Amino acid sequence: MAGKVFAVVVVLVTLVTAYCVVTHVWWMPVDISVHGPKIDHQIEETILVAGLLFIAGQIVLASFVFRYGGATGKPKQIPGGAKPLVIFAFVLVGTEVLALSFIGSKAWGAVYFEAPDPSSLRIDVQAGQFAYYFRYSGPDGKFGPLHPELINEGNQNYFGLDPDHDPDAKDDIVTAEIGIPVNKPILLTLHSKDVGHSFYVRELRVQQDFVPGLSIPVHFTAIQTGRYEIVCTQLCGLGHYNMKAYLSVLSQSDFDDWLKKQAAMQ
Amino acid sequence: MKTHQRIGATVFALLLIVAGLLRSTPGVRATAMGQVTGTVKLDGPAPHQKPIDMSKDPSCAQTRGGAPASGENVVVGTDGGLANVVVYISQGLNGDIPVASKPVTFEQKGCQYVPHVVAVNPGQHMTILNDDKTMHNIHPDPKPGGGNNAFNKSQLGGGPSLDVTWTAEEIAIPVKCNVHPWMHAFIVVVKGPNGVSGGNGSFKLENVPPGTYTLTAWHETYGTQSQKVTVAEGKPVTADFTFKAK
Amino acid sequence: MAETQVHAAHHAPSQGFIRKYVFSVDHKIIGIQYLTLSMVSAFIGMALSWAMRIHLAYPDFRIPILGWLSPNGAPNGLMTPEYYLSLMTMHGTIMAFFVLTAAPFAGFGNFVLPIQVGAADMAFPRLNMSSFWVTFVGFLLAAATFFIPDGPPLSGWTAYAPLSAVGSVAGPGQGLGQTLWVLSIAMFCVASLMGALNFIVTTLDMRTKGLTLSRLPLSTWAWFIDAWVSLLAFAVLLPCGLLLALDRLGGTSFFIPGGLVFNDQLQPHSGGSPLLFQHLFWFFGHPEVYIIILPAFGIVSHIFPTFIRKPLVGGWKVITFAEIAVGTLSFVVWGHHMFVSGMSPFMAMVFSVPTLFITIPSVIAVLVWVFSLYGANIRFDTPMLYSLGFVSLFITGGIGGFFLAQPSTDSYLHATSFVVGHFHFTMGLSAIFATFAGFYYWYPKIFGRTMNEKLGKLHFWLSFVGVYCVFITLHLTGFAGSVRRYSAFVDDFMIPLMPAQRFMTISALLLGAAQFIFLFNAIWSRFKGPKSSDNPWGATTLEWATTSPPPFDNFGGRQLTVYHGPMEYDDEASVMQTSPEASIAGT
Amino acid sequence: MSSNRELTMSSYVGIGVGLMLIVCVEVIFTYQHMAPHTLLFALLCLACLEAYVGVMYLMHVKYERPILFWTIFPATLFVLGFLCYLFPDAFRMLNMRLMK
Amino acid sequence: MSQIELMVAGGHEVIMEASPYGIEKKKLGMWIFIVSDACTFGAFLFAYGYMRIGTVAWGTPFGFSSILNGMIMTAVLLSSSLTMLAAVRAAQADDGAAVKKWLGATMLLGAIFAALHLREWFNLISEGWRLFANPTGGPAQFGATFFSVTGLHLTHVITGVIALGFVARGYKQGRYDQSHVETAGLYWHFVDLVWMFVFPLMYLMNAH
Repeated sequence: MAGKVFAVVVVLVTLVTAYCVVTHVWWMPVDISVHGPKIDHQIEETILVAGLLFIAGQIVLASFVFRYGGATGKPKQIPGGAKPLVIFAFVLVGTEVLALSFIGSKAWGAVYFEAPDPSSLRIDVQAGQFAYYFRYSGPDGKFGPLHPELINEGNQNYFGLDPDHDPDAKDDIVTAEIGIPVNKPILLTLHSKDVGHSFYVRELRVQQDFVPGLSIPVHFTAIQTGRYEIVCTQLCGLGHYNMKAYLSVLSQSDFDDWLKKQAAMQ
Repeated sequence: MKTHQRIGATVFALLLIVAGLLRSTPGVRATAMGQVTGTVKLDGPAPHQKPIDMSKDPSCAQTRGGAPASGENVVVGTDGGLANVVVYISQGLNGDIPVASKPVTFEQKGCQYVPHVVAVNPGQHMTILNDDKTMHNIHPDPKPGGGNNAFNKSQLGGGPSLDVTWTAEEIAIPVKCNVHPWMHAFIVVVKGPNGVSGGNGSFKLENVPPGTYTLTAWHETYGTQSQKVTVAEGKPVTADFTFKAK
Repeated sequence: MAETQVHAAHHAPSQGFIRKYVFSVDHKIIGIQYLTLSMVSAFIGMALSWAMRIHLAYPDFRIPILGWLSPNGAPNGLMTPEYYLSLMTMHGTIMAFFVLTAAPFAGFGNFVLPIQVGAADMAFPRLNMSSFWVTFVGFLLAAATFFIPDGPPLSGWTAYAPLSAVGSVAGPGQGLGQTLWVLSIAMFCVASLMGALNFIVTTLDMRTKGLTLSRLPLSTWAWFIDAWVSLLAFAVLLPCGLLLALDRLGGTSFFIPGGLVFNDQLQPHSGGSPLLFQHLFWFFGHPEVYIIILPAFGIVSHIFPTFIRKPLVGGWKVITFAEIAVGTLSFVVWGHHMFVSGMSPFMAMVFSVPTLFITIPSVIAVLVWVFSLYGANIRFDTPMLYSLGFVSLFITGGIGGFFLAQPSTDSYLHATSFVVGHFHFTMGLSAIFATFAGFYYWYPKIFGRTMNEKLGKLHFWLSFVGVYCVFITLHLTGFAGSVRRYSAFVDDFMIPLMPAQRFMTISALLLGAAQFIFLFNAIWSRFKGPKSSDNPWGATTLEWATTSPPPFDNFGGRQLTVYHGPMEYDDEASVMQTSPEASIAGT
Repeated sequence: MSSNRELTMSSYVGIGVGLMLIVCVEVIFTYQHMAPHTLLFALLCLACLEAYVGVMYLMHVKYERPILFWTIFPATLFVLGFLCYLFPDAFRMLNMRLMK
Repeated sequence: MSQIELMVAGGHEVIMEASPYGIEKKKLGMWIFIVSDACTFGAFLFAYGYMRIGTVAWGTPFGFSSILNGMIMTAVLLSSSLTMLAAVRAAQADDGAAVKKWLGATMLLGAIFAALHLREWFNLISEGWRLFANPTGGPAQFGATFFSVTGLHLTHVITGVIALGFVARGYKQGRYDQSHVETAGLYWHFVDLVWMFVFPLMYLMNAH
């Protein structure tokens, strides 16, 4: 009896889970980046491979429990013993994981091993407890050097710039929201002013931690305008859940206007 | 046995009376208190205050009803009055200086601190309120070893108020909210009467016992200025300060 | 000449309550102490998860007891974000270290392993006692953080530097709380190293006559492999903890780079690397999840043959070699926790491949369990139900591993609740289920009484369904990008997931409530349960060859001789390992 | 069973002197103005040689059952070998640092 | 003596391991401890290597006098290993007086090593080196790594000296036998061998 109930419960759980995954009850938002489809494809591929293993595993478990629960008589082993099982694991699962690592490494490489487009728009991103700030180089195309000792957030010097002494810093535009032109390669330089943070935009399929002390490059191209949330996914302290910023993907002309407005606010 | 107890009780009662008398002395003196009033002005053009972009937390803009916010390092009124200047008596107060009994309120409102500069006596209660819908953390940074303890506490939107006291005098403990990094304020812990200049630069020190004092004005950007004043019984004295814009 | 080592005269039973039950050197008492400690910890950890789940789904719900415990952290019973993170940190710490590492390995291992190898006690009984008491001090240090003004640390059980390294400037709880936490973990490291050493030497040197390695019970095998894994892994966590303590207390900058600004104040540190901390931590941290799951493998593989009445497919070899492979590979995959952490992207590939390949031995183990059921006569006593539940949970949990093992997919799913669901299935609940299986299985041996079967089954069904309700939902919301370690949801995309959050909270409350059935059953059966025979399950290994509970020296001075492997079952018939009868299953 | 009588005390003194000579060689290497990584490689090789001699002779693993060797060496070398995986990030720390 | 025998019992042929692993349990336990401690030291040294690679302009503070001091310390530690060997051999020969003598010599050499090492430390501290400070103005990581790695080693040496004291006393009182001396010896040699890595990596790599 217990065996039959167990089998039924396991099958039910399997089917419900599979249903939820297949019908996308809760699912990824639509991708807005150039590299995203590769990642989505990889996730789908993995769902296929892993999902089959999941369903097969649970169903076989359930059916054996159903069939042999409370059986009597001389027990027998599966014909062939463990050898086919081991061979199955090595060959089938081995092929699967090889395939996954091969295709997956291409998806990963497309994001991380490709050099950023030299014409990319460079934006400097600084994370701190518990906000992001962004910096555009301004007309001169050069970022002013950082002086952490000058950081004074109350005075809105979030980056520790010294425009009085550094000519490069004079026209730097610091913003609380990141605006980017659509269809243009973007190169972000992530650095943190205190602890580890993360830059996660679900729609962009980008997640990258900030490492204090390092500046980490991230590059992507957004292909759809809109306003998206950037959230922190690396535990950074009490305001972690409230650490976010907005990413506005704008048309080139909107972007130019936006940046002008931001420059006026400096 | 009984006698001992009786003597003990009498001594204790006497001590209580003496203590009570000692404690009540300021109250006796309060009948003949003076007052210092005045204005603080800024000489020269006020520096540009950057507007604050609060887009990080949409609830801030909501609570503000769209009112723009800008930095508060130098707040100058229409007639050149300099706000957020703490005026206090730096020299001349002697003996047992009374502690203001009324708690000071320190609010977080529209993702800014109200007031931007707050003056308290050591031992005076300070009530911290959060009127916003969002969470703030109150993170004052007193000088280490100065006698005041740093803390870092969050307060949920509309959450229960916090009650804080400071133990030692300290000119300007910076306070920050890390969730909204632009939020900053100063807590000035000084003994005796004090006043903070308002939007038009005017300030008022009440309950000043008669005497000659050094009156000091402190501003977060322009530093301190002092002058001598003599306060007579029941008569308001005027003292003005002018800070030079850099 | 065959030396007959008689372990029986090893040490005499101690007199007096303190020596006998508190500072006892008897491995059985120490095992019970570990189990008790982890049971207490488990209920604390569960209460913490309740508080967190309630706060997440019903942020306005007041929990008065929290307000009483910490007026600072939960004024009027409403949790502040820092207190949420503190509870989360302590939930992780207590569960990972003091429950999942302590119960299946140190708890059952201590009680059962020496008996299974036919020894009178561990190789070093006094070292064994100090293992427990050092663990206990570690536990007290961790528990003490609840009672200091700033509360427990909020940096999570992973305590990433520099959040954990710079001190109270990084947040409440990062002062004294984090210091106590580091010391607690260092204590736990030392205790685990001593324990692992003892397990290894006991398994190698204390085996009785005829008990060759090939005849070791599968649980002993798993504990033995596990002891190796923890010996090597905790040996690296210890320096990691010491360096972190130096950063906090000695002013060094191993994990703190220069130019850090907290609250507008430049920190007096320079030159450290947060990534170094992550590497050292995860070098321990990944083997740690296998330290947790390997004893579960062992317990389940040990219980299976008893209740399917035949040996496992492939005998002891296939499952054991799978375990060895898992244990070995577990040391070369730690980087998969760091795919998006700013680690060299090339290393991500290097770590990804072995991570995917660790699936193969895991799949072999699962196949062994599942296909052993073929042609079996399955008996559904509670230990077996829990073992079957373990297999199902482990399959489900393992599937999530495919997604997290690949850097490309992980870059979307990392730090979402998918990860939380995944590790709760694989190392959390799987290990807990195996622990329950072991508990119901060995309870008659430990206390001489049997647990109530009806309550046990009820406990199983509620737990099994509850686990799926909570943790599958976590997986699914993870696909929607639900970020973990958030104390409240202010993000636009997190708020639509609130119905799911409420469903999980209610399921978690029920799941937790079901555990009180277990608690009641365990305590009640201790005093009122039916007396058990020496071998109630008709099992074959040495622990069943002695009385229930076993005498002080386990076998009453007998020196046993082993003639068979541990899986001599054939339907109703079974042959004790100590019985010189002919083998019936050819092991 | 085990015994360290395979060597005489004077051979052990010889081993000790030999180890000291290796240390002297290390010191001489130090002052040859080699590139740091060459020096590191040389020093590590010599240190490993010393450790090997020490473990095999001073700690007489050579005269124990071979199983002891197989119990301790692979595990230790395995852990120490794979800890090398953290060095690529050390170079990252060197090359990608924010503050020069 | 054969370790594995074929026994006939109850009609079955049983493969028996006489002493299952052939290694006495204290000795095996010490070896297992050494494995884990080697990993602990290893992790410390790897952290040092990581710091060293990742730091610009590390700086090399040791002059030849420090290196010479280090060589003397090495020689002292190596000699103590030899005296320890002599103590083990004396214990095997059941020569109580010799055990006492050689253990005493080992402890003395260990103490000399510790004293020399502490002198080195105090020299550095008086020059201004701290866990967090570099008097030459360079990165502070040298102090942090040097003091922590050598501090860990020094702790091992001092623990070893104390442990040898206990072993010597126990042996004299007849509570301990030669296996205890041998086990203590293993620990002592291990501490010696760790120094064979610490010296080149912490001293020679930092010589100018």
